[in-house]
Amino acid sequence: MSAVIFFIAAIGAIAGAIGVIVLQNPFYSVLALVGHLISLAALFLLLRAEFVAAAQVVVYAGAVMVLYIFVVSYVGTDATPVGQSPGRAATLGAFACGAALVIELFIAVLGSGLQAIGTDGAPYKTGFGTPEAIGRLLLTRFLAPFEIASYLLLVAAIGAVTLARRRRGLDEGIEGDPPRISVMDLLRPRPLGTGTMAEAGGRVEVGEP
Amino acid sequence: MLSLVIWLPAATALIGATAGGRRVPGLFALLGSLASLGLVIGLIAGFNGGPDELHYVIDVVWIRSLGIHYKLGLDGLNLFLIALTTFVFSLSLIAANLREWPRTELFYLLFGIAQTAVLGAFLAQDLALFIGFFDLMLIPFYLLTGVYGGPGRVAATTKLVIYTLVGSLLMLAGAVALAVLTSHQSGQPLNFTYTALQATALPAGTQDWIFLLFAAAFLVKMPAFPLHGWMPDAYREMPIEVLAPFSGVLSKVGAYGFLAIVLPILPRAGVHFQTLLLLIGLASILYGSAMAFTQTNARLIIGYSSVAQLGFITIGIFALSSQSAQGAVLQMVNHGVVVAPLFLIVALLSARAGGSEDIRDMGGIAMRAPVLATIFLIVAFAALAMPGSGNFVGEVLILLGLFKTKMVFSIIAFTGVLMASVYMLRVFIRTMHNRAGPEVVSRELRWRDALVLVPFVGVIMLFAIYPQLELSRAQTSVTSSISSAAADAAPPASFPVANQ
Amino acid sequence: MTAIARLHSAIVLLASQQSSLNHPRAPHIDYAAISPFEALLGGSVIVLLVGLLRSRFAREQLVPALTLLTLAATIAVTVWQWSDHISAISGALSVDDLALALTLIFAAAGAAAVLLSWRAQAPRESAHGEFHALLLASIAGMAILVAAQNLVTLFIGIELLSIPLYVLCATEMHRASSLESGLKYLVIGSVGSATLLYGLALLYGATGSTDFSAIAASISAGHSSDVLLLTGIALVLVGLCFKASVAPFHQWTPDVYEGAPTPITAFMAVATKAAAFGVLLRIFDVALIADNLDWGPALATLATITIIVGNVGALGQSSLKRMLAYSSVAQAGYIMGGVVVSTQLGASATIFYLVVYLLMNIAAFAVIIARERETLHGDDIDAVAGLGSERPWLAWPLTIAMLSLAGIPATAGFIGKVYLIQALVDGDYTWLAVVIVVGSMISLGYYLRVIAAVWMRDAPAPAPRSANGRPVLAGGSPEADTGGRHLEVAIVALVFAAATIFFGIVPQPLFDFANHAAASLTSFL
Amino acid sequence: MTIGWYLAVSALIFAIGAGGVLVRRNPLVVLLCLELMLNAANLALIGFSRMWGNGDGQVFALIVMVVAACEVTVGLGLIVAMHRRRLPIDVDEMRELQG
Amino acid sequence: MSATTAAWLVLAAPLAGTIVVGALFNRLPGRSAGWVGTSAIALSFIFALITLAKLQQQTPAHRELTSTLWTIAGTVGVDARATILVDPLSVLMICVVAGVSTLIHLYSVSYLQGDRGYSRFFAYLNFFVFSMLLLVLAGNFILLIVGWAFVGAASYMLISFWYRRTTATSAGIKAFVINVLGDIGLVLGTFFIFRHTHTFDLVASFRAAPHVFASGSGDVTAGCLLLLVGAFAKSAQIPLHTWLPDAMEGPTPVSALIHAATMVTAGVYLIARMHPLFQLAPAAGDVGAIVGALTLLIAGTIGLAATDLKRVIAYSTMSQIGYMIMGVSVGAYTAGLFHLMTHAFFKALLFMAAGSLISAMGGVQSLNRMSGLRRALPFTFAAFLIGGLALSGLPPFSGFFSKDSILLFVAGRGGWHWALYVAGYLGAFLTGLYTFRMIFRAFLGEPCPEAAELIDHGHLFHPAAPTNPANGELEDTDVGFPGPDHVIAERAIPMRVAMSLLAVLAIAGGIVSIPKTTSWLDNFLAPTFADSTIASHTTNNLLYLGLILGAAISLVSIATAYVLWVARPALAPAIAARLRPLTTLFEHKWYFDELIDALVVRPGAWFGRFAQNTFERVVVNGLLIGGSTGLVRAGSALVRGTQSGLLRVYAGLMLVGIAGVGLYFLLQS
Repeated sequence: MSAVIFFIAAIGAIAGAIGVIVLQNPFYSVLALVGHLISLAALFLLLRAEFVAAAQVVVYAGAVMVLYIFVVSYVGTDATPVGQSPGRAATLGAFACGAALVIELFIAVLGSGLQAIGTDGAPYKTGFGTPEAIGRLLLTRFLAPFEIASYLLLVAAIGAVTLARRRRGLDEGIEGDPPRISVMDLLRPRPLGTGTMAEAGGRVEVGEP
Repeated sequence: MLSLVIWLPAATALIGATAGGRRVPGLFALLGSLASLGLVIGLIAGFNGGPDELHYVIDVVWIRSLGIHYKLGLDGLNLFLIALTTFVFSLSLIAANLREWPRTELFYLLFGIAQTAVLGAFLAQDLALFIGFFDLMLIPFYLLTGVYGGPGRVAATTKLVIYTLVGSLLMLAGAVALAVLTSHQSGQPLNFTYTALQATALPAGTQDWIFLLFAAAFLVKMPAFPLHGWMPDAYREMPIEVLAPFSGVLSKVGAYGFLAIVLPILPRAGVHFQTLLLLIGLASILYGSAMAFTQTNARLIIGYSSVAQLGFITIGIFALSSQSAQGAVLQMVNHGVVVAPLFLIVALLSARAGGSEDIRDMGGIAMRAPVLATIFLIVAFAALAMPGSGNFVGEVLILLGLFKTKMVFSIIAFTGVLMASVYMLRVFIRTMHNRAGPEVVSRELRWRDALVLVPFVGVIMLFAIYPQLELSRAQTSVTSSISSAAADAAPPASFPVANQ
Repeated sequence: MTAIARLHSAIVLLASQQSSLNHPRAPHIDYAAISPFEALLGGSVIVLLVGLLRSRFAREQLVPALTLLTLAATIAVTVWQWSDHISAISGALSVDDLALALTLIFAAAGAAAVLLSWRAQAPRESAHGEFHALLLASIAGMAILVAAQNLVTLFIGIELLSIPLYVLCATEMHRASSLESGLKYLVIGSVGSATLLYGLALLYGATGSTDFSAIAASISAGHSSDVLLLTGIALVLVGLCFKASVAPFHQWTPDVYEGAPTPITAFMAVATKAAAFGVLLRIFDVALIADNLDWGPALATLATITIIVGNVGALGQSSLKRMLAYSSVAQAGYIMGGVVVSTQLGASATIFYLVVYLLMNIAAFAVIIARERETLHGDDIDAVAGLGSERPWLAWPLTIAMLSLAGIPATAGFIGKVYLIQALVDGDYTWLAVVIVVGSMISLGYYLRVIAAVWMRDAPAPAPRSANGRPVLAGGSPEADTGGRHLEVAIVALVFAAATIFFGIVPQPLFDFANHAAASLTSFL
Repeated sequence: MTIGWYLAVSALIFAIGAGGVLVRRNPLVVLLCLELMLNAANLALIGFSRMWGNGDGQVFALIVMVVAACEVTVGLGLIVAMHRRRLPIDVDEMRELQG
Repeated sequence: MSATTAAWLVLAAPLAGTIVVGALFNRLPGRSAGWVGTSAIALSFIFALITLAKLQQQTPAHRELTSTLWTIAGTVGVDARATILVDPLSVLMICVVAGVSTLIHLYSVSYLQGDRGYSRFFAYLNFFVFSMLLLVLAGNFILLIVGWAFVGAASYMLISFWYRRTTATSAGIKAFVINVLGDIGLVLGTFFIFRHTHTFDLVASFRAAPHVFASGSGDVTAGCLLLLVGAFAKSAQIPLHTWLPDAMEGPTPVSALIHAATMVTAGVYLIARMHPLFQLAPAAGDVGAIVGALTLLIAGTIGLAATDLKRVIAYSTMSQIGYMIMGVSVGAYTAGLFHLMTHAFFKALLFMAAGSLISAMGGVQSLNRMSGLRRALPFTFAAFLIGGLALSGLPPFSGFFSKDSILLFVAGRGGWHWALYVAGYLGAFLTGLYTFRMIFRAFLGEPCPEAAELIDHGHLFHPAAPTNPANGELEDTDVGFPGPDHVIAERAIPMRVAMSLLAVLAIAGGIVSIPKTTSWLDNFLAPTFADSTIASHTTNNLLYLGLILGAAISLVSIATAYVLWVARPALAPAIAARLRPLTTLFEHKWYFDELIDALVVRPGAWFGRFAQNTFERVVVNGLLIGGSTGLVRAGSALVRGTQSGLLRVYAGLMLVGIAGVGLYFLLQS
């Protein structure tokens, strides 16, 4: 049973990952990532990490990705020439590197002398991976990282604001309010020649004759 | 006492520089140099060439963690070298004071630092300290050349410094390795003083590669045959007043290093590489002489001639016999005393030949300048080691010692003497005699120039008549410094130390 | 903004109190021990808040002043904590002399950076408060990083170090190059930290623990040459080498250093490197020490590559910042030597050199900043041409810094190099010592070039200006319009150059400092 | 399923992410690829955590999520800033700094 | 004062003269410089006589005094001290040297009158004499070498005295370099001897020599041969003679000094001085003898062909020195020195006469331009004739006895020495021939224009534009001489005095040892050569044969010369034409210059050019510097090339790095 779920989830995760890098439309890439994250969450569940899985879905698939969508739409609307098919050499090189990495990691993981890897893991103790277990760890052994993490969030927020804040005189151009956008009109096919969406649209048309 | 000798020049130069003004810095620097010259003369007078031990030793632990001491000491080896240093620097400073320099205080500050560094290198009794001064002395000359030199100065001075530092960095690695390995072997804590390093003898293999690192530094500094690439450009571009001490004194540091540091500390390697070093010396002699009599730039003729002379000193050191070593030390002093005035004379000549330093543009200068001609002739004769000059005694000692140990080398080396007579007379005749060159205006040298040159001639005369002055004081130190190497050397150069 | 800040601090407090209240096994927190971190974090929040004030004075004078105050406080408490070894917050952080010593370095670098950016462009473009807050946050990240005792803290520390820097690099927003450097740093940096993370994961997997001591124990217990472990080590090594800009993971360095605002470049060059090597010492000489026969040669090889690449790349660069970037790569190679040997001597040499590196680099960058503001040549080498006759008080610091970087006697750089070489020879890595020497030979090629420009060339004609009054040539900075001769910059240059000379002549205190710091590793070495 | 499978998957994802950084020119997508790499690490962590039966890995994973969020935030901020400056949103166009 | 003190003063006087004249070179008015110089040498001569007297007071056994002033270099087994050795040999030499030099100085006082470098000339001249005296008195190898080299240096200065003549300067450097070669030979020879005796002291090493050297052992032979090299270089023996003819570039008194008293005789003295060593190395002696014989023949033949008045005399000197070298090499020390002394007299006389002749000719030296000067310069003619007769060894002139005693001793050695004997008399014939060729061509026949002018108007001929007689280039008159105002030897008192005194000596010099009648010289020198082991079995028959043969040959030769150049002038060219190849050989001086040029000078210059143009450029700058920097530059280009600014490339390289490091670690396991 768990095997089946595993394979479904794993394939989903990998597919999502591949989708992220092959889909030309950044918006689709984001969606692919969301799918990937959700299937990962499933894998986490299989590994008895309920809390993490939950956090994954909520924080990641939820908050972060929304942020993404907004930026994508904000930037994507007036489309800058985004990733045409990368140069053949680049693809090959990338593939080679990735392959090498995968092989090495496989060797590392599978060639390891640890018998534990071959098992389904340590015998299950009740409460393992439950919120209170995690919370206990967070507030005892990992108190410091936890607090630092919270501080890190603050710093990141400051940083983002600092960068994205609109400054007088610095960003030439966009005066007046930015073009209104909604998530939906990203999906609507657009006239050709308007950048990203153009290709996307094109493909959509090709997709449904 | 020795600290005073070392730091006086830099200190006074610094004071002068801060005081500022047009004449003040020069005078201060000169005063400092003269003062330390006076001190050194006092040292010579008070020096008893007694048993080989250091005199006026200062030994303070400088860097505990690295076992580096601030250790100075005076022995028969460096006594006359510091005398030479202070002497040549003082007179060069006089010469410099006769000229206007753009950034006066900078010039004399650097000059003072240079002198301090050289003196320090000679007096240091701690390897790290020596290397410190050895590298440090380069910086002032780098700037002096680069700021005040001729048109191609920047390239030349960069070449000079990189070339030399390449050597000395290798030596640095070698030195640290030497100290660490020594301490490993002896179990003592790290200690860079010569005495400590001499105490334990490293295995032959180790000695060999460390020796090579040191040799690189010293051979470049000298410069010796194939490593003299920096010499022509640097000599061409340096201001003469800087070149005189540079060529007169700095080249000796390398030879001194061989004699005072390498042979006592790495005797086995010294024996192992004896033939190699002798060959390098011979090559320097022949090559330098050949270049000297094909060059037409007066500076370069003298430059290459000093390559040849340093070759003699090298073979003197690596003959590993007491006579040769004595001769080598004597020759270091002589060469310094001879080559500096030669360069200063070249300056006077080019002033009379319309600024050109090419001997083809000179000639017939002796006409209205008999005194200059005479001085030049005396110096030239000394430079070609004419019998009766101190240089002759030096070379005879070198070649005699070499004759004992390696006869063939000695006989080949004699050709160098012959060639020397050719190129020195060539430059003398081409400048002073023959028909006057197109631009030549023959003028007698002024009193102030004489003020610089006459002391040199005086000292040359002194050493011509009484080299024993130096030899007797150096004897014990020199013999002891090569004794360990000479002991290992094949045929043991055994002599009845006659009637001493 | 304020809201977020308040919120988070509140959460932090709450969490800590809870944990201390209703949990019998709540960790005891030695607030005295972690006072340096408290000072930094708290200070940054305060600075941030003050930065929100309306008054110009508050923003432009008070904020930097407060930042300096914070750093002063940090230094003070650090010294206060000096030489007692405490493992704080249930072993997450170890407040020992190594950490404290490095914290001092970070604080000093930070102080210098604050002074250098006092009247710079960057803080004006990004608000002062944020700028300095981020700076402090980064410093805090470094302090935490080098104090980290388990993998989690290590990772969070390194992120807290990096993320503010990503932002700071981009703060000179009028320059496209600044943004570009920021994004490049972010992307490559994230790749680096992802690698590091994966490596940490593998370590955890191989040893089953996140605590350094436990890891060390499990490694020495057995399976020290397990593939999993080794791959983990490899990835961790790569991640940290990236931070230390060790070749072949150095490529971000020149671009980022050139693009970033110069004060930030100075800070990064010194502090990031120090932090990276600090943590390298920690993890390799503590957690992975049992394996050093495996990673020693690898590190040595990387060091060799780094030395060659850095020195060779620096040749013929016309941008001084870029030149110093490459030189910092090379220096990283030298410092690596101290880690390779994995002896206490090596650690001490590493720390010694880090201090020296701080001194000479800050001096050099200060001069560059001064010239950026005085001339129209930006950080081009022309900017310092003829400095010797024009501004001797800037020329000498630059000269000293260059000589020290090149390792000329009577400068601290010389002693540092000697110490490193000694450590290497002592650790039977003599060949690496020779490599260092060869590298220094090559390095003369570009250091001397600067000195030559300073003393042997005349100041070039002022560069042509484009319509908007900004110099056309790259790296040109608009401050030139103010033509300001900023005293504090010159003072920084002079102070640090003087220190370089001082420790070149009287290095013993520095030795004691380094030995002391390294002594906290003895138990493992 | 044995832990090895999970690790294999994570390795695969990690490699895919790395490859993505190489092939994509849109910084937004590059950021996504970074996310992929971090998630791969997360999977590995949780796998190991299960394997050793201690929670460290899971906590670590949580922290990593925070970090990932922060990186994303800053990255997006940068992209927005560039967009405001009308700079091309294309990593291949960022070549002012080189050599 | 003791003998040694006097000897020291002998040295001191000329040195003082040098310094005084040199220091006050521009203060001394008129000819005072000359007088100072002359009196200095005269003083030295007086001291020499005192030394002689003092020495004679010693018993013959103790006529070997040494005195040391200070130690030059006394360290690690080296004993170089300022020691003089006063014994009959050195005393004889100093007397001859100082005496003849005095007269030459006296002559120069007027001869150089009006030359710009007047005082410079006398400073040099004094220095020259000083160095020669030093050489002669030296009691220590090092001091000997010093004097030896000083002589060379002084000769250089004097030969290139008119230093704006390129010919003069090149002649000077030639002389100097060849002399340095001689010095080197001397030094090396010394080394060989020192190697066994461990001392530089002459007396000590002579004492030690028989004990440390086996007779004819390798080292002593090598040492003596090297000493011979030194001797040949100084005494212009083949093949190191080429500098001597060129040395004629110097003013005539210089030639007189070099040839008569000082320089060239040094070699002879050296061999005589080193006779204890040479007796241990017979081979070296033989070499010396053969070279001497060859030299005397070759020089004679060249003398026959030369047309330059002074060069003829120069070659005659060479051949005469050949006699001496041959003599002292075969062991005829006394005879050799005897000939040295007489030769000093008549050769100085000849040169003085030649000088007055040349000045009368306005600097022209070519015999082809001269003729009929007898009536113009009767006194000079007389002097020249006396000199010539003494040179060609006509009894009872001094040359006759000295030359004869050498050959007698040679004959006494027997064996292959007979060849030397024959060569000697052949040389004697040549001598007479070229001497009188010179005399007849210069003095007899129709007066040349210069002579005519002197006879008719009683003042000297002056060329409009003075030219260098050697290469005919226009003189740089800045040098002064040859300027307008010479004095005529006939009328200048100092020159007359000098010449007449020498004439007397040339005639009666032989008195000191006339076979069967006087043997003062032999007795005087006996203490020095007492230890001479080389025996010569001379019989009365040999003696008489020699005397008769000598007289006859000189007469025949003079007669032949008369026939060839006076009675039947057409004959000489005819014979020359008949023996074309031979004459060309003679005219080109046996091609020695060309030979040396090809063997030494060209290779040296080639090596220099090679080092300059090829090696320095290719190896030193190209390989060493260019190579390393090129390598670094290439690396730099590579590194900066990869720094493309493309983020994706960076990431890619980073991944490659990761893969690499990972691979390494995988291999570790």
